Amino acid sequence: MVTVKFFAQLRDAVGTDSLQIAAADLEQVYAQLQQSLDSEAWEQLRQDNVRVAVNQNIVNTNPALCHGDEVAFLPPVTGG
Amino acid sequence: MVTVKFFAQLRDAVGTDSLQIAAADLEQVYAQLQQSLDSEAWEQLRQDNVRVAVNQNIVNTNPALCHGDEVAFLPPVTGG
Amino acid sequence: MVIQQHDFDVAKIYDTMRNQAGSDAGAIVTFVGLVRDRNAIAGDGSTVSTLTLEHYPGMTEKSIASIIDEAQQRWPVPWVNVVHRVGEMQPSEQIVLVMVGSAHRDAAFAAAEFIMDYLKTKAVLWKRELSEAGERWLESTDQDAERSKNWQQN
Amino acid sequence: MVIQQHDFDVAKIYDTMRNQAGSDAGAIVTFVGLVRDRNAIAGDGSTVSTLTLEHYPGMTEKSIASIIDEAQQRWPVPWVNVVHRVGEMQPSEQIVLVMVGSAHRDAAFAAAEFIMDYLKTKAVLWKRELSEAGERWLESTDQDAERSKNWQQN
Repeated sequence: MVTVKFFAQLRDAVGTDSLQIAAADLEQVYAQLQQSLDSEAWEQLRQDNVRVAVNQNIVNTNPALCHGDEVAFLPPVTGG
Repeated sequence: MVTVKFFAQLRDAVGTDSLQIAAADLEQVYAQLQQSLDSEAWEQLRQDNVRVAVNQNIVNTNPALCHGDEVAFLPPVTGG
Repeated sequence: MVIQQHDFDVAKIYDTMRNQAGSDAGAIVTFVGLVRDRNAIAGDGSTVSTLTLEHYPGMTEKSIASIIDEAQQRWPVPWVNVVHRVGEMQPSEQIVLVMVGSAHRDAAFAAAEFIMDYLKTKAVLWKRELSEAGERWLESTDQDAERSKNWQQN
Repeated sequence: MVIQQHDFDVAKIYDTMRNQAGSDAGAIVTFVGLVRDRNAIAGDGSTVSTLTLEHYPGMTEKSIASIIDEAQQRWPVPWVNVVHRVGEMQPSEQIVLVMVGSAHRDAAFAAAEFIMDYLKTKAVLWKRELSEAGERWLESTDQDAERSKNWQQN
Protein backbone atom coordinates (compact mmCIF):
# COMPACT_ATOMS: atom_id res chain seq x y z
CA MET A 1 0.00 0.00 0.00
CA VAL A 2 1.15 3.52 -0.79
CA THR A 3 -0.19 6.76 0.67
CA VAL A 4 -1.51 9.22 -1.91
CA LYS A 5 -1.79 12.85 -0.80
CA PHE A 6 -3.73 15.73 -2.32
CA PHE A 7 -3.12 19.40 -1.58
CA ALA A 8 -5.05 22.65 -1.87
CA GLN A 9 -7.58 22.71 -4.75
CA LEU A 10 -6.77 19.07 -5.58
CA ARG A 11 -7.78 18.03 -2.07
CA ASP A 12 -10.98 20.04 -2.49
CA ALA A 13 -11.65 18.29 -5.82
CA VAL A 14 -10.87 14.79 -4.57
CA GLY A 15 -12.68 15.36 -1.30
CA THR A 16 -9.99 13.89 0.93
CA ASP A 17 -6.39 14.73 1.78
CA SER A 18 -5.09 11.19 1.47
CA LEU A 19 -5.90 7.72 0.18
CA GLN A 20 -4.32 4.32 0.67
CA ILE A 21 -3.78 2.56 -2.66
CA ALA A 22 -2.24 -0.75 -3.62
CA ALA A 23 0.11 0.03 -6.50
CA ALA A 24 3.52 -1.16 -7.67
CA ASP A 25 4.35 1.95 -9.67
CA LEU A 26 3.03 5.43 -10.42
CA GLU A 27 1.08 4.31 -13.50
CA GLN A 28 -0.91 1.96 -11.29
CA VAL A 29 -1.70 4.84 -8.93
CA TYR A 30 -3.08 6.78 -11.86
CA ALA A 31 -5.09 3.79 -13.07
CA GLN A 32 -6.69 3.31 -9.68
CA LEU A 33 -7.46 7.01 -9.28
CA GLN A 34 -9.08 7.15 -12.71
CA GLN A 35 -11.42 4.38 -11.64
CA SER A 36 -12.28 5.73 -8.21
CA LEU A 37 -12.45 9.50 -8.76
CA ASP A 38 -15.24 11.39 -10.45
CA SER A 39 -14.29 12.77 -13.85
CA GLU A 40 -13.90 16.36 -12.70
CA ALA A 41 -11.42 15.51 -9.96
CA TRP A 42 -9.57 13.20 -12.33
CA GLU A 43 -9.23 15.92 -14.95
CA GLN A 44 -7.90 18.39 -12.41
CA LEU A 45 -5.32 15.84 -11.33
CA ARG A 46 -4.11 15.38 -14.92
CA GLN A 47 -3.61 19.07 -15.64
CA ASP A 48 -0.17 20.06 -16.97
CA ASN A 49 0.57 22.30 -14.02
CA VAL A 50 0.11 19.52 -11.45
CA ARG A 51 3.40 18.05 -10.25
CA VAL A 52 3.88 14.68 -8.63
CA ALA A 53 6.25 13.95 -5.77
CA VAL A 54 7.28 10.54 -4.56
CA ASN A 55 8.61 10.61 -1.01
CA GLN A 56 8.79 14.42 -1.33
CA ASN A 57 10.88 14.45 -4.50
CA ILE A 58 9.38 15.63 -7.77
CA VAL A 59 9.24 12.83 -10.37
CA ASN A 60 8.73 12.97 -14.11
CA THR A 61 9.01 9.26 -14.80
CA ASN A 62 7.11 6.17 -13.67
CA PRO A 63 9.00 5.07 -10.56
CA ALA A 64 8.36 1.72 -8.89
CA LEU A 65 6.69 2.12 -5.51
CA CYS A 66 7.22 0.19 -2.30
CA HIS A 67 4.93 -0.37 0.62
CA GLY A 68 4.78 2.85 2.68
CA ASP A 69 5.86 5.17 -0.12
CA GLU A 70 4.19 8.56 -0.27
CA VAL A 71 2.84 9.93 -3.56
CA ALA A 72 1.72 13.57 -3.56
CA PHE A 73 -0.19 15.60 -6.13
CA LEU A 74 0.87 19.26 -6.00
CA PRO A 75 -1.09 22.02 -7.73
CA PRO A 76 0.75 25.27 -8.62
CA VAL A 77 2.53 26.67 -5.55
CA THR A 78 2.83 30.18 -4.22
CA GLY A 79 4.27 31.42 -0.94
CA GLY A 80 5.70 34.67 0.35
CA MET B 1 29.65 89.82 9.46
CA VAL B 2 29.01 86.36 8.03
CA THR B 3 29.72 83.03 9.70
CA VAL B 4 32.04 80.73 7.75
CA LYS B 5 31.90 77.03 8.64
CA PHE B 6 34.34 74.22 7.88
CA PHE B 7 33.53 70.53 8.06
CA ALA B 8 35.48 67.28 8.35
CA GLN B 9 38.95 67.40 6.78
CA LEU B 10 38.49 71.09 5.96
CA ARG B 11 37.96 71.88 9.61
CA ASP B 12 41.07 69.85 10.42
CA ALA B 13 43.03 71.81 7.78
CA VAL B 14 41.75 75.24 8.81
CA GLY B 15 42.07 74.44 12.50
CA THR B 16 38.67 75.76 13.52
CA ASP B 17 35.06 74.92 12.75
CA SER B 18 33.94 78.49 12.16
CA LEU B 19 35.14 82.05 11.57
CA GLN B 20 33.42 85.43 11.56
CA ILE B 21 34.27 87.40 8.43
CA ALA B 22 33.18 90.79 7.13
CA ALA B 23 32.23 90.20 3.48
CA ALA B 24 29.57 91.50 1.10
CA ASP B 25 29.71 88.55 -1.25
CA LEU B 26 31.31 85.12 -1.62
CA GLU B 27 34.34 86.40 -3.53
CA GLN B 28 35.20 88.59 -0.56
CA VAL B 29 35.00 85.56 1.72
CA TYR B 30 37.52 83.79 -0.50
CA ALA B 31 39.79 86.84 -0.57
CA GLN B 32 39.83 87.07 3.22
CA LEU B 33 40.43 83.36 3.65
CA GLN B 34 43.30 83.42 1.18
CA GLN B 35 44.95 86.07 3.31
CA SER B 36 44.35 84.49 6.69
CA LEU B 37 44.79 80.76 6.01
CA ASP B 38 48.09 78.96 5.49
CA SER B 39 48.65 77.83 1.93
CA GLU B 40 47.89 74.15 2.58
CA ALA B 41 44.47 74.88 4.10
CA TRP B 42 43.74 77.36 1.34
CA GLU B 43 44.53 74.82 -1.36
CA GLN B 44 42.32 72.19 0.25
CA LEU B 45 39.50 74.73 0.33
CA ARG B 46 39.86 75.43 -3.39
CA GLN B 47 39.76 71.80 -4.52
CA ASP B 48 37.19 70.93 -7.18
CA ASN B 49 35.35 68.48 -4.96
CA VAL B 50 34.65 71.10 -2.25
CA ARG B 51 31.15 72.51 -2.43
CA VAL B 52 30.01 75.79 -0.92
CA ALA B 53 26.65 76.36 0.75
CA VAL B 54 25.12 79.70 1.66
CA ASN B 55 22.45 79.41 4.32
CA GLN B 56 22.50 75.64 3.69
CA ASN B 57 21.90 75.81 -0.05
CA ILE B 58 24.64 74.83 -2.47
CA VAL B 59 25.78 77.81 -4.58
CA ASN B 60 27.79 77.89 -7.79
CA THR B 61 27.72 81.64 -8.32
CA ASN B 62 28.93 84.63 -6.30
CA PRO B 63 25.91 85.54 -4.19
CA ALA B 64 25.74 88.76 -2.20
CA LEU B 65 25.87 88.15 1.55
CA CYS B 66 24.03 89.84 4.36
CA HIS B 67 24.92 90.19 8.02
CA GLY B 68 24.25 86.87 9.74
CA ASP B 69 24.48 84.73 6.60
CA GLU B 70 26.16 81.33 6.93
CA VAL B 71 28.75 80.19 4.42
CA ALA B 72 29.86 76.54 4.64
CA PHE B 73 32.69 74.67 2.95
CA LEU B 74 31.73 71.01 2.40
CA PRO B 75 34.27 68.35 1.47
CA PRO B 76 33.00 65.19 -0.31
CA VAL B 77 30.16 63.63 1.65
CA THR B 78 29.38 60.03 2.52
CA GLY B 79 26.76 58.62 4.83
CA GLY B 80 24.97 55.31 5.21
CA MET C 1 14.47 28.51 8.61
CA VAL C 2 11.18 27.59 10.18
CA ILE C 3 7.56 26.99 9.20
CA GLN C 4 5.16 27.83 11.99
CA GLN C 5 1.55 28.63 12.70
CA HIS C 6 2.10 31.32 15.30
CA ASP C 7 3.25 34.87 14.65
CA PHE C 8 6.95 35.77 14.75
CA ASP C 9 8.87 38.47 16.61
CA VAL C 10 11.00 40.47 14.15
CA ALA C 11 13.03 42.06 16.96
CA LYS C 12 14.03 38.71 18.43
CA ILE C 13 15.07 37.31 15.04
CA TYR C 14 17.02 40.48 14.30
CA ASP C 15 18.86 40.39 17.64
CA THR C 16 19.80 36.76 17.07
CA MET C 17 21.26 37.55 13.66
CA ARG C 18 23.20 40.54 15.01
CA ASN C 19 24.69 38.34 17.70
CA GLN C 20 25.66 35.68 15.17
CA ALA C 21 27.14 38.19 12.75
CA GLY C 22 29.06 40.25 15.30
CA SER C 23 31.22 42.87 13.66
CA ASP C 24 31.59 40.97 10.36
CA ALA C 25 28.21 42.16 9.08
CA GLY C 26 27.88 45.59 7.55
CA ALA C 27 24.29 45.20 6.47
CA ILE C 28 21.15 43.40 7.57
CA VAL C 29 18.16 43.49 5.23
CA THR C 30 14.80 42.40 6.61
CA PHE C 31 11.71 41.78 4.53
CA VAL C 32 8.35 41.24 6.16
CA GLY C 33 5.29 40.31 4.12
CA LEU C 34 1.94 41.34 5.55
CA VAL C 35 -1.63 40.32 4.68
CA ARG C 36 -3.23 43.11 2.66
CA ASP C 37 -6.96 43.69 2.87
CA ARG C 38 -7.24 44.31 -0.84
CA ASN C 39 -7.62 41.37 -3.17
CA ALA C 40 -4.68 41.92 -5.47
CA ILE C 41 -4.97 38.88 -7.68
CA ALA C 42 -8.60 39.19 -8.67
CA GLY C 43 -7.96 42.92 -8.87
CA ASP C 44 -11.59 43.63 -8.08
CA GLY C 45 -10.90 45.50 -4.85
CA SER C 46 -12.92 43.03 -2.84
CA THR C 47 -11.97 43.01 0.83
CA VAL C 48 -9.97 40.03 2.03
CA SER C 49 -11.04 38.62 5.37
CA THR C 50 -8.85 35.54 5.70
CA LEU C 51 -5.75 34.17 4.01
CA THR C 52 -4.99 30.50 4.60
CA LEU C 53 -1.54 29.07 3.95
CA GLU C 54 -1.23 25.34 3.46
CA HIS C 55 2.02 23.40 3.44
CA TYR C 56 3.38 19.90 2.93
CA PRO C 57 5.34 19.20 6.11
CA GLY C 58 8.87 18.21 5.21
CA MET C 59 8.72 19.06 1.55
CA THR C 60 7.93 22.73 2.20
CA GLU C 61 10.93 23.05 4.50
CA LYS C 62 13.11 21.33 1.92
CA SER C 63 11.96 23.66 -0.84
CA ILE C 64 12.75 26.76 1.22
CA ALA C 65 16.10 25.38 2.39
CA SER C 66 17.01 24.87 -1.23
CA ILE C 67 16.08 28.49 -2.08
CA ILE C 68 18.30 29.75 0.76
CA ASP C 69 21.06 27.46 -0.40
CA GLU C 70 20.92 28.85 -3.93
CA ALA C 71 21.01 32.43 -2.58
CA GLN C 72 24.11 31.61 -0.54
CA GLN C 73 25.79 30.14 -3.60
CA ARG C 74 25.11 33.30 -5.59
CA TRP C 75 26.00 35.97 -3.00
CA PRO C 76 28.28 36.26 0.04
CA VAL C 77 25.46 36.20 2.58
CA PRO C 78 26.61 34.09 5.52
CA TRP C 79 23.52 34.89 7.60
CA VAL C 80 20.08 34.06 6.27
CA ASN C 81 16.85 33.38 8.11
CA VAL C 82 13.38 32.68 6.74
CA VAL C 83 10.23 32.32 8.83
CA HIS C 84 7.08 31.39 6.97
CA ARG C 85 3.74 31.13 8.67
CA VAL C 86 1.02 28.65 7.71
CA GLY C 87 -2.61 28.44 8.76
CA GLU C 88 -5.19 31.21 8.89
CA MET C 89 -4.25 34.87 8.88
CA GLN C 90 -6.22 38.13 8.91
CA PRO C 91 -5.34 41.42 7.16
CA SER C 92 -2.33 43.27 8.62
CA GLU C 93 -0.86 40.08 10.11
CA GLN C 94 2.72 39.07 9.33
CA ILE C 95 3.03 36.15 6.87
CA VAL C 96 6.70 35.82 6.06
CA LEU C 97 10.09 37.13 7.15
CA VAL C 98 13.30 37.02 5.14
CA MET C 99 16.42 38.33 6.88
CA VAL C 100 19.83 38.48 5.23
CA GLY C 101 23.13 39.64 6.73
CA SER C 102 26.24 40.37 4.73
CA ALA C 103 29.44 42.37 4.83
CA HIS C 104 28.01 44.49 2.01
CA ARG C 105 24.58 45.92 1.34
CA ASP C 106 24.32 45.03 -2.36
CA ALA C 107 24.61 41.29 -1.63
CA ALA C 108 22.15 41.53 1.26
CA PHE C 109 19.55 43.36 -0.84
CA ALA C 110 19.93 41.07 -3.85
CA ALA C 111 19.72 37.85 -1.83
CA ALA C 112 16.65 39.03 0.10
CA GLU C 113 14.86 39.97 -3.11
CA PHE C 114 15.88 36.70 -4.78
CA ILE C 115 14.58 34.65 -1.85
CA MET C 116 11.26 36.50 -1.86
CA ASP C 117 10.82 36.04 -5.62
CA TYR C 118 11.54 32.32 -5.30
CA LEU C 119 9.23 31.95 -2.27
CA LYS C 120 6.47 33.31 -4.49
CA THR C 121 7.07 30.81 -7.27
CA LYS C 122 9.01 27.80 -5.93
CA ALA C 123 8.26 27.30 -2.23
CA VAL C 124 5.86 24.39 -1.69
CA LEU C 125 3.02 26.44 -0.22
CA TRP C 126 -0.57 27.12 -1.21
CA LYS C 127 -2.68 30.18 -0.47
CA ARG C 128 -6.43 30.36 -0.20
CA GLU C 129 -8.07 33.74 -0.03
CA LEU C 130 -11.49 34.32 1.49
CA SER C 131 -12.93 37.66 0.38
CA GLU C 132 -16.26 39.32 -0.27
CA ALA C 133 -15.99 37.82 -3.75
CA GLY C 134 -15.83 34.31 -2.33
CA GLU C 135 -13.09 31.81 -1.74
CA ARG C 136 -10.34 30.96 -4.19
CA TRP C 137 -6.92 29.35 -4.38
CA LEU C 138 -4.27 31.81 -5.51
CA GLU C 139 -1.47 31.27 -7.98
CA SER C 140 1.75 33.21 -8.32
CA THR C 141 1.29 36.17 -10.65
CA ASP C 142 2.82 36.57 -14.10
CA GLN C 143 4.98 39.31 -12.60
CA ASP C 144 6.30 36.91 -9.95
CA ALA C 145 7.06 34.34 -12.63
CA GLU C 146 8.85 37.01 -14.66
CA ARG C 147 10.94 38.10 -11.68
CA SER C 148 11.96 34.52 -10.91
CA LYS C 149 12.90 33.96 -14.52
CA ASN C 150 15.07 37.08 -14.56
CA TRP C 151 17.26 35.64 -11.80
CA GLN C 152 17.91 32.57 -13.93
CA GLN C 153 19.35 34.73 -16.69
CA ASN C 154 21.69 36.63 -14.35
CA MET D 1 13.48 61.06 9.50
CA VAL D 2 15.83 61.79 12.34
CA ILE D 3 19.52 62.41 12.98
CA GLN D 4 20.59 61.37 16.45
CA GLN D 5 23.59 60.47 18.53
CA HIS D 6 22.06 57.62 20.48
CA ASP D 7 21.32 54.14 19.19
CA PHE D 8 17.94 53.29 17.71
CA ASP D 9 15.45 50.51 18.43
CA VAL D 10 14.54 48.69 15.21
CA ALA D 11 11.55 46.96 16.81
CA LYS D 12 10.00 50.23 17.95
CA ILE D 13 10.41 51.85 14.54
CA TYR D 14 8.98 48.76 12.85
CA ASP D 15 5.95 48.67 15.16
CA THR D 16 5.28 52.34 14.47
CA MET D 17 5.35 51.78 10.72
CA ARG D 18 3.06 48.75 10.97
CA ASN D 19 0.56 50.80 12.94
CA GLN D 20 0.69 53.62 10.40
CA ALA D 21 0.40 51.28 7.43
CA GLY D 22 -2.40 49.12 8.82
CA SER D 23 -3.65 46.63 6.30
CA ASP D 24 -2.65 48.74 3.26
CA ALA D 25 0.98 47.58 3.41
CA GLY D 26 1.93 44.25 1.91
CA ALA D 27 5.66 44.65 2.45
CA ILE D 28 8.05 46.34 4.85
CA VAL D 29 11.74 46.35 3.94
CA THR D 30 14.21 47.30 6.64
CA PHE D 31 17.86 48.01 6.05
CA VAL D 32 20.26 48.40 8.97
CA GLY D 33 23.88 49.42 8.43
CA LEU D 34 26.36 48.25 11.05
CA VAL D 35 29.95 49.27 11.79
CA ARG D 36 32.29 46.62 10.43
CA ASP D 37 35.60 45.97 12.11
CA ARG D 38 37.39 45.57 8.81
CA ASN D 39 38.62 48.67 7.02
CA ALA D 40 36.90 48.29 3.69
CA ILE D 41 38.02 51.49 1.99
CA ALA D 42 41.75 51.20 2.60
CA GLY D 43 41.31 47.52 1.87
CA ASP D 44 44.28 46.68 4.05
CA GLY D 45 42.34 44.62 6.57
CA SER D 46 43.35 46.94 9.39
CA THR D 47 40.98 46.72 12.33
CA VAL D 48 38.64 49.64 12.82
CA SER D 49 38.22 50.80 16.39
CA THR D 50 36.03 53.89 15.98
CA LEU D 51 33.89 55.40 13.27
CA THR D 52 32.89 59.04 13.73
CA LEU D 53 29.99 60.54 11.80
CA GLU D 54 29.84 64.31 11.48
CA HIS D 55 26.86 66.28 10.25
CA TYR D 56 25.81 69.84 9.47
CA PRO D 57 22.69 70.35 11.57
CA GLY D 58 19.81 71.43 9.38
CA MET D 59 21.47 70.83 6.06
CA THR D 60 21.98 67.11 6.75
CA GLU D 61 18.31 66.68 7.58
CA LYS D 62 17.35 68.61 4.45
CA SER D 63 19.57 66.45 2.25
CA ILE D 64 18.07 63.23 3.62
CA ALA D 65 14.50 64.57 3.39
CA SER D 66 15.15 65.33 -0.26
CA ILE D 67 16.41 61.77 -0.88
CA ILE D 68 13.23 60.37 0.72
CA ASP D 69 11.17 62.76 -1.33
CA GLU D 70 12.77 61.59 -4.56
CA ALA D 71 12.19 57.94 -3.61
CA GLN D 72 8.51 58.66 -2.98
CA GLN D 73 8.21 60.35 -6.36
CA ARG D 74 9.70 57.30 -8.07
CA TRP D 75 7.88 54.51 -6.27
CA PRO D 76 4.54 54.04 -4.49
CA VAL D 77 6.07 53.89 -1.00
CA PRO D 78 3.77 55.82 1.34
CA TRP D 79 5.74 54.87 4.44
CA VAL D 80 9.43 55.72 4.71
CA ASN D 81 11.59 56.24 7.75
CA VAL D 82 15.32 56.97 7.98
CA VAL D 83 17.31 57.16 11.20
CA HIS D 84 20.95 58.16 10.87
CA ARG D 85 23.28 58.26 13.81
CA VAL D 86 26.12 60.77 14.20
CA GLY D 87 28.99 60.86 16.66
CA GLU D 88 31.33 58.06 17.67
CA MET D 89 30.53 54.41 17.04
CA GLN D 90 32.34 51.13 17.66
CA PRO D 91 32.31 47.97 15.50
CA SER D 92 28.99 46.06 15.48
CA GLU D 93 27.00 49.18 16.43
CA GLN D 94 24.07 50.29 14.31
CA ILE D 95 24.75 53.36 12.13
CA VAL D 96 21.74 53.79 9.91
CA LEU D 97 18.22 52.46 9.42
CA VAL D 98 16.12 52.74 6.27
CA MET D 99 12.58 51.36 6.49
CA VAL D 100 10.15 51.37 3.58
CA GLY D 101 6.55 50.18 3.52
CA SER D 102 4.53 49.62 0.37
CA ALA D 103 1.61 47.67 -0.98
CA HIS D 104 4.10 45.70 -3.10
CA ARG D 105 7.51 44.28 -2.40
CA ASP D 106 9.27 45.40 -5.60
CA ALA D 107 8.65 49.08 -4.81
CA ALA D 108 9.71 48.63 -1.18
CA PHE D 109 12.97 46.89 -2.15
CA ALA D 110 13.82 49.38 -4.91
CA ALA D 111 13.13 52.45 -2.76
CA ALA D 112 15.16 51.10 0.18
CA GLU D 113 18.12 50.37 -2.06
CA PHE D 114 17.83 53.74 -3.79
CA ILE D 115 17.78 55.58 -0.45
CA MET D 116 20.84 53.68 0.78
CA ASP D 117 22.77 54.40 -2.42
CA TYR D 118 21.93 58.09 -2.19
CA LEU D 119 22.78 58.25 1.53
CA LYS D 120 26.25 56.99 0.57
CA THR D 121 26.79 59.68 -2.05
CA LYS D 122 24.43 62.60 -1.43
CA ALA D 123 23.58 62.86 2.28
CA VAL D 124 25.51 65.68 3.94
CA LEU D 125 27.51 63.51 6.33
CA TRP D 126 31.19 62.84 6.83
CA LYS D 127 32.86 59.72 8.19
CA ARG D 128 36.18 59.46 9.97
CA GLU D 129 37.66 56.07 10.56
CA LEU D 130 40.14 55.33 13.32
CA SER D 131 41.96 52.06 12.68
CA GLU D 132 45.30 50.39 13.35
CA ALA D 133 46.45 52.12 10.17
CA GLY D 134 45.68 55.53 11.64
CA GLU D 135 42.92 58.03 11.20
CA ARG D 136 41.38 59.08 7.90
CA TRP D 137 38.32 60.72 6.42
CA LEU D 138 36.41 58.40 4.13
CA GLU D 139 34.86 59.14 0.78
CA SER D 140 32.10 57.27 -0.97
CA THR D 141 33.53 54.48 -3.10
CA ASP D 142 33.56 54.32 -6.90
CA GLN D 143 31.02 51.51 -6.60
CA ASP D 144 28.69 53.74 -4.57
CA ALA D 145 29.06 56.50 -7.15
CA GLU D 146 28.31 54.01 -9.91
CA ARG D 147 25.20 52.72 -8.14
CA SER D 148 23.90 56.26 -7.61
CA LYS D 149 24.51 57.09 -11.23
CA ASN D 150 22.59 54.02 -12.38
CA TRP D 151 19.45 55.29 -10.68
CA GLN D 152 19.67 58.49 -12.67
CA GLN D 153 19.54 56.55 -15.90
CA ASN D 154 16.50 54.54 -14.88
